[in-house]
Amino acid sequence: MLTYATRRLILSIPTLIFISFIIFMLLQLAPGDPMAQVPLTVPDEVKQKMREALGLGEPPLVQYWKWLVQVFWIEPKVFIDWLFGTQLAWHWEAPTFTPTDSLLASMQEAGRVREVNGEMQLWVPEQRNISWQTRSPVMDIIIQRIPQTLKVVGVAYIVAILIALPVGIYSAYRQYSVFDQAGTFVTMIGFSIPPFFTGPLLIVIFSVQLGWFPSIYDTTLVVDDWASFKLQLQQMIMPVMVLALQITAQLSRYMRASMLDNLGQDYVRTARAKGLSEAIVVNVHVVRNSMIPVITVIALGIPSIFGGAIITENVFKVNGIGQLLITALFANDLPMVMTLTFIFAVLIVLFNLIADILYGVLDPRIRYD
Amino acid sequence: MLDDTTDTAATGAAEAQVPIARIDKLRVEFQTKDGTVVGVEDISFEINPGETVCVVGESGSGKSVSSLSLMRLIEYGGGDIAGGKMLFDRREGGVMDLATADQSVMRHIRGNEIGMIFQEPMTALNPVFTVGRQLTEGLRVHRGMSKAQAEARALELLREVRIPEPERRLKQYPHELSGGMRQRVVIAMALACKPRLLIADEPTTALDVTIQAEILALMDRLKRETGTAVMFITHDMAVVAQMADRVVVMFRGKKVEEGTVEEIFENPKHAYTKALLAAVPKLGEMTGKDLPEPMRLVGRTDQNLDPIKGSDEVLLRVENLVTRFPVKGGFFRRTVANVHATEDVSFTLNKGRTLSLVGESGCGKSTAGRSLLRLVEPLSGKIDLDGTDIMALSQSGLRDARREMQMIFQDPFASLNPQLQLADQVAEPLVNYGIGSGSEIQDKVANLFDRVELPRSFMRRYPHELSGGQRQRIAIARALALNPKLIVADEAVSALDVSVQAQVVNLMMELQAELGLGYVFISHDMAVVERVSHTVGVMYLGRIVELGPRRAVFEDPQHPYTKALMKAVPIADPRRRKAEKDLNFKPIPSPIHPVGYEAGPSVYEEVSPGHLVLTSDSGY
Amino acid sequence: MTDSPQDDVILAEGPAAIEALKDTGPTKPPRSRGKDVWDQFRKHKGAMFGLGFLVFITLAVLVGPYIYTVDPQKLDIRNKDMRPIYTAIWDSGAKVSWAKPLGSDQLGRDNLAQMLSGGRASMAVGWAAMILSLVIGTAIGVIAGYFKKLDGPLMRLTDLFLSLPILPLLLVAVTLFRQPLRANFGPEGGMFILIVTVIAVTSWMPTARIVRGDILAIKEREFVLAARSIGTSPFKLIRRHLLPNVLSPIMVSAALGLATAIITESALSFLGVGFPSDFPTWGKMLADAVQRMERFPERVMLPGVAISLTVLSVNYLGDGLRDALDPRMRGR
Amino acid sequence: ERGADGEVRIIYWQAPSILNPFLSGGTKDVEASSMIIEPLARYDETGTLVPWLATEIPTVENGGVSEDLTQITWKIKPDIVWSDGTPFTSADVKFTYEYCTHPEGGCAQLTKFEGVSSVETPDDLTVVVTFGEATPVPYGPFVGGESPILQKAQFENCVGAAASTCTEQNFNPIGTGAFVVDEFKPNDVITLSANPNYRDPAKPAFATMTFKGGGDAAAAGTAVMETGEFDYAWNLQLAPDVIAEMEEGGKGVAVAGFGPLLERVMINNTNPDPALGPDERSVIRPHPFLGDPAVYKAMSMAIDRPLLVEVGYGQAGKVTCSWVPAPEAFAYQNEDCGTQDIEGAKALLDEAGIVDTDGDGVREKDGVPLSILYQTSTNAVRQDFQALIKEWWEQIGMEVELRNVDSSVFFGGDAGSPDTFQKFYADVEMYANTFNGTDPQAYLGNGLCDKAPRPETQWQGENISRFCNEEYDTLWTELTQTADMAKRQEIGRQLSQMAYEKGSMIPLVHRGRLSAHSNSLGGVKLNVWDSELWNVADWYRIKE
Ligand SMILES: Nc1ncnc2c1ncn2[C@@H]1O[C@H](COP(=O)(O)OP(=O)(O)OP(=O)(O)O)[C@@H](O)[C@H]1O
Ligand SMILES: Nc1ncnc2c1ncn2[C@@H]1O[C@H](COP(=O)(O)OP(=O)(O)OP(=O)(O)O)[C@@H](O)[C@H]1O
Ligand SMILES: [Mg+2]
Ligand SMILES: [Mg+2]
Ligand code: NI
Repeated sequence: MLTYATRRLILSIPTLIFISFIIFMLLQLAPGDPMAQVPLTVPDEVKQKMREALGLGEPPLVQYWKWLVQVFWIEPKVFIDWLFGTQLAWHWEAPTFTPTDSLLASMQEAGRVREVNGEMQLWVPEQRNISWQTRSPVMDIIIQRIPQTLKVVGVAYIVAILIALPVGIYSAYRQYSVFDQAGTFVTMIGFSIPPFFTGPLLIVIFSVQLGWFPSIYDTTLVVDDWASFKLQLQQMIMPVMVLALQITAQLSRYMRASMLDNLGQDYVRTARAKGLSEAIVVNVHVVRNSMIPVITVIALGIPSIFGGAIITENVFKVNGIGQLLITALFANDLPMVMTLTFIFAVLIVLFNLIADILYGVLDPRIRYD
Repeated sequence: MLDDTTDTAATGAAEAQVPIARIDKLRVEFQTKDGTVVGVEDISFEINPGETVCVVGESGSGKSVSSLSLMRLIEYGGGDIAGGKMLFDRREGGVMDLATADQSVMRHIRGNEIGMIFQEPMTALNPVFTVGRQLTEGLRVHRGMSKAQAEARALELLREVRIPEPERRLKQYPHELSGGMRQRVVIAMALACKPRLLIADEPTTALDVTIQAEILALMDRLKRETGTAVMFITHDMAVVAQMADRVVVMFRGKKVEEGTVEEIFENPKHAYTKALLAAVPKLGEMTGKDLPEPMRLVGRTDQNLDPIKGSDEVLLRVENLVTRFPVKGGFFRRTVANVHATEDVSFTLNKGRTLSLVGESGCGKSTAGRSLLRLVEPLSGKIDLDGTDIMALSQSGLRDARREMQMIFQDPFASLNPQLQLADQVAEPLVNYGIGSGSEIQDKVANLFDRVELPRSFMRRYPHELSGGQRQRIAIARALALNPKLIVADEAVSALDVSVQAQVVNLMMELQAELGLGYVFISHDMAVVERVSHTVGVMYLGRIVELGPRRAVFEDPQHPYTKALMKAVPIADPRRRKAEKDLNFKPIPSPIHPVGYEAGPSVYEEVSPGHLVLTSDSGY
Repeated sequence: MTDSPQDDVILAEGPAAIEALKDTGPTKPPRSRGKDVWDQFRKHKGAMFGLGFLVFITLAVLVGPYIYTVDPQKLDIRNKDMRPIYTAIWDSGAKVSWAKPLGSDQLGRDNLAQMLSGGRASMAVGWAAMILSLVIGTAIGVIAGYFKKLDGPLMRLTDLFLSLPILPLLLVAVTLFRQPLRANFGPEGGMFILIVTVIAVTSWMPTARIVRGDILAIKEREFVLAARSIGTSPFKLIRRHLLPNVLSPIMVSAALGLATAIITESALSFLGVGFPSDFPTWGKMLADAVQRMERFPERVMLPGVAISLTVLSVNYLGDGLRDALDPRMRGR
Repeated sequence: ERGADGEVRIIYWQAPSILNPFLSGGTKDVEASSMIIEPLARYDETGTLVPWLATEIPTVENGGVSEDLTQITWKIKPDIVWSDGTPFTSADVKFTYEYCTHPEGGCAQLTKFEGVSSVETPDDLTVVVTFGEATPVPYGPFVGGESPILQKAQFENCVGAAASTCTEQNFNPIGTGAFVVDEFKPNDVITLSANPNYRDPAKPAFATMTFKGGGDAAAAGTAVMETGEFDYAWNLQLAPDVIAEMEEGGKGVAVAGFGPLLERVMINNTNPDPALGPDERSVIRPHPFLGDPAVYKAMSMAIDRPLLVEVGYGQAGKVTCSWVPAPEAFAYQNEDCGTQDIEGAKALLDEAGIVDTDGDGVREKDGVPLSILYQTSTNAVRQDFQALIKEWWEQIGMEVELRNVDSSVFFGGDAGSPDTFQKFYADVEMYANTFNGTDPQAYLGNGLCDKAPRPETQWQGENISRFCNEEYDTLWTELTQTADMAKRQEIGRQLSQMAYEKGSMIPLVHRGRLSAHSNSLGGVKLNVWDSELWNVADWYRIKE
């Protein structure tokens, strides 16, 4: 199992690099210009200068290589620095600007100045992958956004799982009962109503008409007491509802199908022949087996937590990863788009692998070597 | 019409007074979309303490339905007990009618007072729980044991069913056990709470002869030791002869005959029972005959029972055939080992004759058969079919060569495409090779249907509408379409009911006599092999350990493995029961060897003309 | 089946007893598989509703514009912001007119006409994208499942496409191909092809995976080996033996694919990267109307409900198909 | 009293991504940062220049501007401190100049410092800006929200190529404004609090501010006017009926202000025929028929501008025919603009002999049908305009094909993309443009012949319509040399008129800026000449 996992992991590296290359070339081909948001009052020469300052003039392959180095080499170092306070992501470099005397003095004091062959060098942090929109490291922004996404989409996912599994189990156990039919109907509705329809609808009803929940998600809210917790709940309810409806729909269908498959199996009869109660037969023997495919479906759905909720995030102004991607896209912030799509790709590949491994863990019949 | 419980059980009849279970006019119905289907129409019989009652009958006759009804599990399968009584003598509390019992009461009876063993050992166990857990579950529910107590008892049970290394087994998952071991676990599970009645629904059908023999011996011993009454369901008459005290014969939902085992075998009354017994090939029937001859079926008068001579012309010569499957592993998915599926196999087959390959599951029979057609690529060796060197052919040459040799597969349900009409399936080889125009093909297909005795009205039907035997005939028709010289029949009759099996076997022999076909007949059923073969090869671990004329091999087995195999075959004669002590099997060693392992050549000693016995190491 | 009269003959003892051993053939007249499937399908109420609604909506968008011949793009600024005729029931002062049965938008375009032509676009995109993605998915799935050597690369390719972001892809496609496509198919036709292709290209992966899995399983069935042994060529093997047997998962993915394609197109329109402005689709109508949701709820509800109902019926259809195509459910 | 009114909540539907206007130039970023860092002087809501960190506006009269118009001397108010408590000095001003003009910095506000030859600091409170040549309007550097002063101490190591590595500085600039940044989440939200060192001890009235970004204009409008979640929403580009409906929510009101923003249709003066190939397309003059005065005049006459205003902008739009619609004094007045005259347009075309010769309903000029491609960026109002105008033009016998391009592509200057507004691979295109401050000189320069985008300039240049008129060029040169205000206004009006009458563009709507504030927010003075948030220090909560 371990070799299997490592082998898959290592094999996925070239795949990922290839994917990143394709995405990069795709984005290169894409039209659009990060300067599109700069007002027309700024003349073209100035925009050209700004582009050059962003490194846009360089050949694509050079840009790609820089991106690779920044993401795979410098960012991990920055991360380690942040963890342990080391200075791995720093290096000596001839100054790119003329430091003022006071600055020089303070740097000298910190031991950040040296002389090599008569040339002055400074101890400075390495160039990280910088977002064109914000001029700040892409990773920092992404890390800042992840909690928002996780909170809303993650809660929606958990809520959905908690609802979907019992519904699926019961619908399958009582196939074609009223509960099953109703469940099918509701899940179908959940499947069918797009979030860009439900979202605004909910806002009009609950925010505008009833005034119960805020229409705009407050990402600065800090939950530290009961009141703020209530606020957090209020602002989360609508986006969570919209998202959970869809996920529930999907998962409960899977669970039901998987349960139906297993209920007809011979071992169920064996369990009954042992005189076990129905509750144990269904909830232990059948559910345990039925969960195997469903767990992998759940695992495969996790990458979409990070990107799939774009429209819902947009509608409710939950400024999470999805919203980040779409604004970056419209602003042509290539480093951001590139890094985000690449992260999604990593997640997809990774969770594919995790799903496979989970399958092996849950199902003793499957052993990878 | 039946006699009552007079002199029933020859063994352990001392305490046989009150029947432990009495089924009275049981009727079970299923509601399906085509209306009500009757699973069991009218069944009455009883089981006395310490007695083994065998229920026999063809597939679909209602054997499983009656046993499931007794457990009241039939409701979960959509069935409904529409009438009749099932009186059960509870340990305490006297006799009660299970047909009307509450499910909560049933829950107490199931597993506790009635144990059940199911047919399919793999699917009957929950794949995700350990053996130990599944064994202890019932104990903890019914006996209120603690975990440790239950485990101790489970261990004891595993010992009782003679599983090697029982401690280790408890922690293993079902798939880690072999089929035989799994079936023992199922038996241990059924016996866990010391039930008074044990229902065994075809407990050995899916197993190899050797393992079957062991399991049967085991059940017999357990019954004798604990005095449990057994209701044993099977369609295998030989097993009945080995196990039963009394026999109930079922036919299409009804009981047609009941009696002691000797009565049934020696003096069957009902026509169906007679026909059934006639259709069962019995090992030893051919003793003294050199050539195979078709079976005599009751009620058929038009049969040609002449022995099949075949010719002396060599059709197929196989020399030193080796086929291995790579086992990938390690970090780089390199081949780390090989499954030595067939190892240095050589034989010759003459035109119009049958060569049988027998042996236990996994010994490489199918691989050998497939290698002949190069459906799996052999590693080395020589295959010469009527002058064509099969091994040397290119893919297109191979395609042409396959006109000369065809294959029939084991599973009649899997070997036909469910989506195609039968006529199209039979016509497919003709179309593939561009033989004949559209109407010629139609004629030819119609003729083939006649040949295999299927009505032409079946031509436009789909496989699912046919019974197993009919499907197998379609497969035969398809194989015959190209007029091949050689047919490889891989367990072609193993999945069929005895009665149907007899017909298909006869059909194949008939065709052989008429068309001069050569068969490579692969089977693990020694009785059938005895009936059809000219030559027999016994395989063990990829090698042929004994090869020779059928008579020589069957009447004078030389290799120890052949001897053991012969002993394990149950004989359809209640007076020739086997004793447990005769049985002595070693588990088959693994055919997997690391890369680089070089298997030695097969060296044979010719004990009599054409009768070769392996003298080099076979692993046995 | 046990009650046929000949049983009694058999049970009565007689010389014809061997007949008892003869296996019983089918007694019912031959039925085609299609009829069986249809019978089972008919029992699924949801699926029947789905089919009915789908037929209705398809007919409406296909034939509707010939019956209701108002030009959806016709501006009629004097009659802007009309309410649907039914609002008159509770609001006698509402601005309604029989000339505009479902009212008009802020530029006086007829809502009914827009619904019809928008539906036409949405359905066309849905069908075309679904078929295209199905073809790609099935082809890749079959090839990956059948040819062991191609399995790895093709599955990595699937990973790649799974990680492709649809929006940039669409923008790239628009830049690269709009000019030539526009020259050949006109501005709307060109955009249609682009959107359909992009949706298809980003949605075939689940189909491919399912088909591959099924092919891998079916490949192990004996009839495939049998087909090989009677000299069937690989191509024919795929066409005659493998494809028909993966038809049911394909049909189900088709139904789901249609639903996703319709939603994806609407979402793209909602995000403003879909069709040109003068080419209404349900998604765009919905996006445009969201701002005026309170005053003119019908403008949101009409396309919203149309999308939802269509997708709902397609999903139900898929559900029914799954049941009907599953032989176990058919009670065989 | 400072901090007495608690929290104020602002929503911008475009989220600020950086708080350093020199690195972005985006309006959202400029305005967000204007609460933190400030210029020496800025425009008030009437467009008048008012001193901010300076003591007075330097003019020739008060001696602040030299007679030869090459030097301007700013006096800084004494005792101004940065929010970190250090004094604000002229060195910071000079540093700002150096920061922006560094060749590798990619400063977005470079034009502000155009023509500046040096910035001197004779003492801590005096800044002398010297221009290379006479500059009649020397109020570019350090004036308005685009050109605030950065703290030297903070940005010292962020000059040139290092500019983008200074994330901390760009996100939390130290300023002199009413608020200081507590936390900046790029593209999301900014939390601010009152600057403890703000020069007016009584201001700002609010202790904290939440500045939310993102979403769409409709949601922002709803949040202020309907649900009351926010106090101020910026730039609500929404249809008038939508705004009206939101106001019915009763929680807030919309306010409009008019700057020089003009929605117009640009007329391509070159031939955009695709057959010409990428390097000749939209380069070779003339256009087959759009150069004909009869044609572009008829097109202009066919447009019902009041209806456009009503449909698209309501109170945030006005009918105009001037290329420079504001300030008032620069605007060319033309009464005809307000009335649609389809018949007149038809007559004009008939007269010019441009008639439908082949009976397909489309007029031909010299055999070339009046068939045009009309492009614009993707935007709901623009699409409505396109539909309406298409209709009118078709009524006068033209054939119109519409196209809309995603705005990030349309306005992005990617030389490789055929869809940018600069390439203008279409016959007419519609967008809006404006200028900063109150002086249109640079903006009027967009009509100069040599500013036309061409392959040689990598398709860069502001003269989108490729208008080329010698007379115009001479007149503009004259403008650059005129210091007298009345004279400048006169020339400006003439240039505007020329652009209109000689077929550079068809003005559609003078667009205002529409923002909304809640009923309880006092002190809002919508300023279109500078940042909308120019006077946040004066905002307060209205007590019921
Ligand atoms: N769940 C069910 N629904 C409908 N009919 C059923 C069902 N189970 C069994 N039957 C019918 O009941 C009859 C008896 O079936 P049963 O399983 O008892 O046969 P069997 O004798 O055990 O056969 P086999 O040897 O194949 O196990 C058959 O005709 C079968 O079609
Ligand atoms: N495709 C394959 N890949 C790897 N190993 C295989 C393959 N096919 C068969 N084997 C292995 O080769 C050995 C011989 O298998 P084979 O199917 O020939 O046995 P058999 O005698 O036909 O058994 P059975 O009676 O169960 O059909 C077994 O150990 C089996 O696991
Ligand atoms: Mg059975
Ligand atoms: Mg086999
Ligand atoms: Ni009797």
